[in-house]
Amino acid sequence: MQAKSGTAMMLNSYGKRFWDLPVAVPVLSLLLSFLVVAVMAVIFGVSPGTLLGALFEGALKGRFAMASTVKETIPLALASLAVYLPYRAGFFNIGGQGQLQVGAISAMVVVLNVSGPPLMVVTLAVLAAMMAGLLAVVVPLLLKIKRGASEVTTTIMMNFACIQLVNALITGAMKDASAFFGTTLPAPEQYRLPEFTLGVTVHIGIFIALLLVAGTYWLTSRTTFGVRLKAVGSKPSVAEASGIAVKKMIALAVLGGAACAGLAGGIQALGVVYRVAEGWSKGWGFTGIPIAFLAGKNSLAIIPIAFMFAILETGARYMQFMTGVPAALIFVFQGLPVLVFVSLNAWRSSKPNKIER
Amino acid sequence: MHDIISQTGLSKDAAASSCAVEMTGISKSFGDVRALDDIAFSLQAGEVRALVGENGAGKTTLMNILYGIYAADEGVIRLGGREIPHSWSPREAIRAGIGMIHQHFALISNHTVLENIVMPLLKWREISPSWKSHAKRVSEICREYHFQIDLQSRVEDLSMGERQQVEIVKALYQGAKVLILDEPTSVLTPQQTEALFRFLLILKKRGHSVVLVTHKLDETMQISDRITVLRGGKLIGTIEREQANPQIIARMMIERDWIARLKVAPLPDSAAVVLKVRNLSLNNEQGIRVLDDLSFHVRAGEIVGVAGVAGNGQVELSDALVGLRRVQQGAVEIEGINSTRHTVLQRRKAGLVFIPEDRHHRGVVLDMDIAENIVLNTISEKPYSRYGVLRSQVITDCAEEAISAYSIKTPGCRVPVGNLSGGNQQKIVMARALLREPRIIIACQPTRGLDFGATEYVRKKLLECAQRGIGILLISSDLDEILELSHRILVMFSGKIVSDLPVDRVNLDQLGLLMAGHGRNNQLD
Amino acid sequence: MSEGWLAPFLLATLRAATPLIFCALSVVLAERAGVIHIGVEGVMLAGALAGLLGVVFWGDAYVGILFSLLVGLILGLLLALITVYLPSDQVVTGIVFNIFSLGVTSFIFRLAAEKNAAVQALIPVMPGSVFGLSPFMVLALVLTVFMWWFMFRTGPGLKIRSMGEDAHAAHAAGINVVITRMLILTAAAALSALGGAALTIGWVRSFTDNITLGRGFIALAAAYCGRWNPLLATAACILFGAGEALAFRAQAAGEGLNPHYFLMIPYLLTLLVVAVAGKGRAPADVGRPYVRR
Amino acid sequence: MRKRHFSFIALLLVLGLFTVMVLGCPAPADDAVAEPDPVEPDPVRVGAIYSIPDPARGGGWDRAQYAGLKTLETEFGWELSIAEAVEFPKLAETAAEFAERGFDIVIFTSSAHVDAWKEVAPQYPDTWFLLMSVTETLPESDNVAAWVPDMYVYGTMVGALAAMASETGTIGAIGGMPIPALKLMYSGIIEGAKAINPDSEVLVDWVGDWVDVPKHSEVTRLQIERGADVIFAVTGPGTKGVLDGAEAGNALVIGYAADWYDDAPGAILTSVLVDTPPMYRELAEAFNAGTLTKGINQLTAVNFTLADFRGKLPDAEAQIKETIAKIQRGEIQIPRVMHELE
Repeated sequence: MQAKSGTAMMLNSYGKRFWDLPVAVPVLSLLLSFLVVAVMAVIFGVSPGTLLGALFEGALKGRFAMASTVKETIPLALASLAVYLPYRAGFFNIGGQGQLQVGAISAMVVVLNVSGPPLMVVTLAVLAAMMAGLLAVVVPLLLKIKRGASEVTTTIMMNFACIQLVNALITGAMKDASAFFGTTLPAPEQYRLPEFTLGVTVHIGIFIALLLVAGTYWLTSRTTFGVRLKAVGSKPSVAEASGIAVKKMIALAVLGGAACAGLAGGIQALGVVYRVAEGWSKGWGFTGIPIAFLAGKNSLAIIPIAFMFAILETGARYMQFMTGVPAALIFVFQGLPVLVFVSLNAWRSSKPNKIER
Repeated sequence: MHDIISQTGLSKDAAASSCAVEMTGISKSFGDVRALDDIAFSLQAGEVRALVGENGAGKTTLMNILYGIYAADEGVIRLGGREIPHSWSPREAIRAGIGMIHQHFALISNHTVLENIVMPLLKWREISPSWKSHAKRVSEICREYHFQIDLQSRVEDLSMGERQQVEIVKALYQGAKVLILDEPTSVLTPQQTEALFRFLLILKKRGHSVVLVTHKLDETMQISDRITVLRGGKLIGTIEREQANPQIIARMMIERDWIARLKVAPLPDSAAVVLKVRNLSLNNEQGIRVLDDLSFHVRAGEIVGVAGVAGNGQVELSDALVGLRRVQQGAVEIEGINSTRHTVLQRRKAGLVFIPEDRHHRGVVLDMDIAENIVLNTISEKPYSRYGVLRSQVITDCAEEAISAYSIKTPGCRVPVGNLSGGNQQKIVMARALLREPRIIIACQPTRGLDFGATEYVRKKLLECAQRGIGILLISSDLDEILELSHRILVMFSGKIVSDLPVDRVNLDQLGLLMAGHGRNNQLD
Repeated sequence: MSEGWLAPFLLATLRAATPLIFCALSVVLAERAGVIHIGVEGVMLAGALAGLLGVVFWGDAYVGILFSLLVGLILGLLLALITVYLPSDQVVTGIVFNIFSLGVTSFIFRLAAEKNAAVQALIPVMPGSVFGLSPFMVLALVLTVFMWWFMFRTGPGLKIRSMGEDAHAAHAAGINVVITRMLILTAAAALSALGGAALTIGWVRSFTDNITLGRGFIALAAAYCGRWNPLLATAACILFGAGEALAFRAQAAGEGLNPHYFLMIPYLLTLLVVAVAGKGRAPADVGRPYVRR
Repeated sequence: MRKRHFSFIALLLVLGLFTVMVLGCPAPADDAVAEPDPVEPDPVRVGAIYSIPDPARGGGWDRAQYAGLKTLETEFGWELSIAEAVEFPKLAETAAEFAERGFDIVIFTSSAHVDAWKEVAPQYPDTWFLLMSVTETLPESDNVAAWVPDMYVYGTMVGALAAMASETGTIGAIGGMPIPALKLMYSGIIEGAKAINPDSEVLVDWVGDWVDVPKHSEVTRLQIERGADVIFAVTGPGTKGVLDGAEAGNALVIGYAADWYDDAPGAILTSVLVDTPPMYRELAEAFNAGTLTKGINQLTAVNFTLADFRGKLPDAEAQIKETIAKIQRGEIQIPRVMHELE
């Protein structure tokens, strides 16, 4: 009886109605969000066409804009891996932002204090960034594994603790005395990530990001690690009975993810911003959460989705100064589509709860 | 066959006025599965009704609809002749005098017994309930029906039997006139079952109606006035107890005759010991001793049955043997090698495999496909992977083979296991366990929740394994199963082995007493 | 320090704690009913803006509070529809809602500023304020005790807690989980909004973009630190408020640690409590969307 | 498997949709290029960069600059684009984007922008990069100029004003962060106050950020507890907290750079204005005439004026205005002394 339903379900997902296509929900949520933003634009006295046109022009038109967008994609992709990987093991890592911050500051500590051949120092800095990200998740991880404490609570707490720690460092011990804001000294020229031009000029972090996303895809879909991870993520008790070291798998995925977040921070510090300062991070760690969630089961989807978010991020500036709308409007752009997406998805995948009298 | 089945469920001669419950034309679908199809069910005041059928027949679904947990897609429910409103919920069912006790108790384990009992009665506007008078009235009910529960203790500290009593008191306190019990005896000893049935008869005398959802035919015959049989979501019929016997009911349930008992082949004396357990003791997380100095062995080709009421250490025993829990004392030897400190993986490589008690808890990952589930244990070994990289073709071939060997009903091997029926899921668990010829199988409740066909299949498979020389430890609370399959029977009570006898020396009455903790078998070796 | 030091310090502590208390209570309420309330920051921000706009456009502190409550109710209903009715993931929804709220409040504030320059000016001191403490403070303490009594001593409180422990058991006991959770989340959001109003109407009398600056998350920490008990959560809020007041002072005195180290305290303390208390008495069913089977 | 790839392709489709939208949308910049006005030449395009949101109503300096920038639009018909709320690490990128998109002049409005200014200006020699705040050095290229207010002199005027208005002799000076420009200004305040009242004390506190309104309010209240009755603050959006704290403690606030009266009529004594339109006119005329040259243009005491007292301190108003005028004319000499302010 139920086997029959399985077949039916499979047929359904290949059905012909638009509503059943996987593309339906993302497209609808984007269109709905654009509609809302268009209304807001009209209220503000700007033509919606101009507004959206400026958004995409600012993100995609010209090599400079394109380069900014691509560079913005890198930390977003890495930060979403930091959510994606642990989530596969059933661990909801909300601490990406904190891990990213401590990763960045660690990379800066290395490049500001170690001298040597650039390749060595940069490698060391990147490793330090990963290490720091990893350390930032150790407490929530241990609390989860040893005490069963909800990681949602603990990673949020770690997030803010890490952010305050970094703020303390950049306004205190590591502050650039001549700077107007809390900031570290800039990374020495020779210890920055090398750039190259392939159509647009970007730093080599793009390879790291692409490699890690592709690697994650390969790891989760083609290796025994992936199968075991899936078992741990969807049913740890079964995995345990199958002889899989559940806690070890969770730890590996979580530490790997956190290392990605740290790496995102390190790469951004050494490849784009060259320093860690107040407000230097634009919440990539938080944005990684909806990206990972939107990517669903396919980690390769992280790249286009992160690119989409990067478009919003970089296009926002041009949109703002060309049309005069408040810069904060972009937060609506970032929040609303995901809000609509999760709602539509929930609506479609399971019928909503019936309201009883 | 139809001559002995009077369709009383639909008969007009049942006086409508005395009808406590009348359900007509009830249909319900889950997704594309039609769980109930045009069911009619009526219940008189003061009767005990057995609702029987195989797993998946729709018994619980029908009762859940009556109780308002599910909403029916079609059909009408009348209570005392009045149609229920379209929006029917447990709250309204409770108010209308229907109480339901689920197989998995619906108790808030962090709240006290009294809070659990009183809560359904509380109205939202009742800011400050008078707990004292509630406690007094609940105590009265307890006294009246000879229940002994401390009203102030937390539910999480109670045994399963006590929790069931709490559920019953809760239903009565709500003024239930119709009491629905879903598989009430699955967690009880035979003696507790007796007590429950006596209590149900008292209820009946006082004019309550009872619906007993069960698949145990003996119980059905013992207590019910009438018996309603469902099969595959359809109503087969309702018969009076006097006209029924187990054969008739079984035929209605499964559409074929009562299956002849399987018989285990005798064990050669020369068989070597494959699993030896010495003085095994285990404390749980709360520091309570749940396994107490267990010693036994299993020989090659031998099936050793472990009987006992659920919750007497069986789960802990299997976990300890498989390597899921660390023991405090004692040793586990697999083919003469001390494996006490070995991991699950090491033990499996030594030839010990596990058929878990709860398919969904320990058996299959519902989100993963059939192929992945079948090779889950051996995924890291050749030929399924090389250097950590999966070999998809090999895995698919292996899964296809298992699908045909175990006749698993599925459109393909890449279908999520969650889409399969329980029986097919259990076959996957079996296929996985037997993928590499094991030396020992720890089989826990291998047929629980399966229908007749699947049960028969699993039991046959276990016998085959024994014939091939595999030692099997069969842990089951189904006495029939144990008696049917085992060479030797151990009885567990309260973490101890209280009896160890060859099957031909077992006395059924004594077994029941031992399971309930009465007496100790002096022939224990 | 001089002898006049203690009273101003306590006042500063209470000022800082008041908005936190409302938000922490809202988290306790929502999560006791089984819904994770990470959106508290966003609702608080919206409530802060709504309160200010209410005062500016209708000229009365109490109208402002009512308007703030109304906005809280609407946003709560929105969150409830998404996370309880549909239902989708509570954590993701909450986080994304916070981002969304930051955008919308900034946008509306700008629009309002273009319409009426008065939204940039300080609004009047709330009537009934004494020693720089608004009536919000009293309300917060009263609400704390009320909430504790309501949660642990009344019938409805028992029912609400049962939903947080086991939604399906609560349903079987006749509680309409979906509706009740929606109502509770809506009420909780109204409380969060009140926390925002306590910040703008009761304290700084003005609004800027992102004025809450993570105070909603501190309230979240306080709720967890207080193990979902209103009394303890409020105590945690006062403790965190004292930390904040101390941070101002240490800085103004030009000595001591970098204030950012003080700001780490709430989070580290919460982690410590989680570590020591383990699973403790956390609502068992929190965060799991309830789907009627 | 197939399903996964399918959803991936679906996402690519969405991206494609975006691209189509981009190409389909009329780009405002393109229009400007495509249809040049045959009579008038292209208007000069100016991009200004702010670190705060809503500069028209933001912090003092930003607000003052905004008023000046507007003259470029209203009096010279230039095209003005304002990038607001640009985070610190995005400053250089934003300036570069203006240059890349063909803007003629890029204006930095804060002394915090100096690093970005120095980084970007040499990369785009055809664009003018102007800084409208404190700096001592210029970038290493010819396309730069700065209009630098003498913050010390500004400080002395504030200090003198505060000392005259204060009854307790204690003056509160609050800054967002201890940046060099503010240390310079606050040294001026100390000396200015001393010149009027040798016993006066200036409490200098750094809030630690520019935005946290409640924190600013508390720091202000703390200063009032310690005796300050006239407060001056240079900070970002957090200024509202200073106004709130001062009004709650019945202290008076001296507004920075722009007229703050409307923001807190009860608390604002007056504001020491920075008269920006003249300098913007100066730069616009120089640009139009082709005489804009690399260099630092100093803004001195004459550029700083007092706003109306609007009835505050009616008895002292005339005398205060006279004293301030004396400082402006150099009749009261105040020594340049730098104080360590951490």
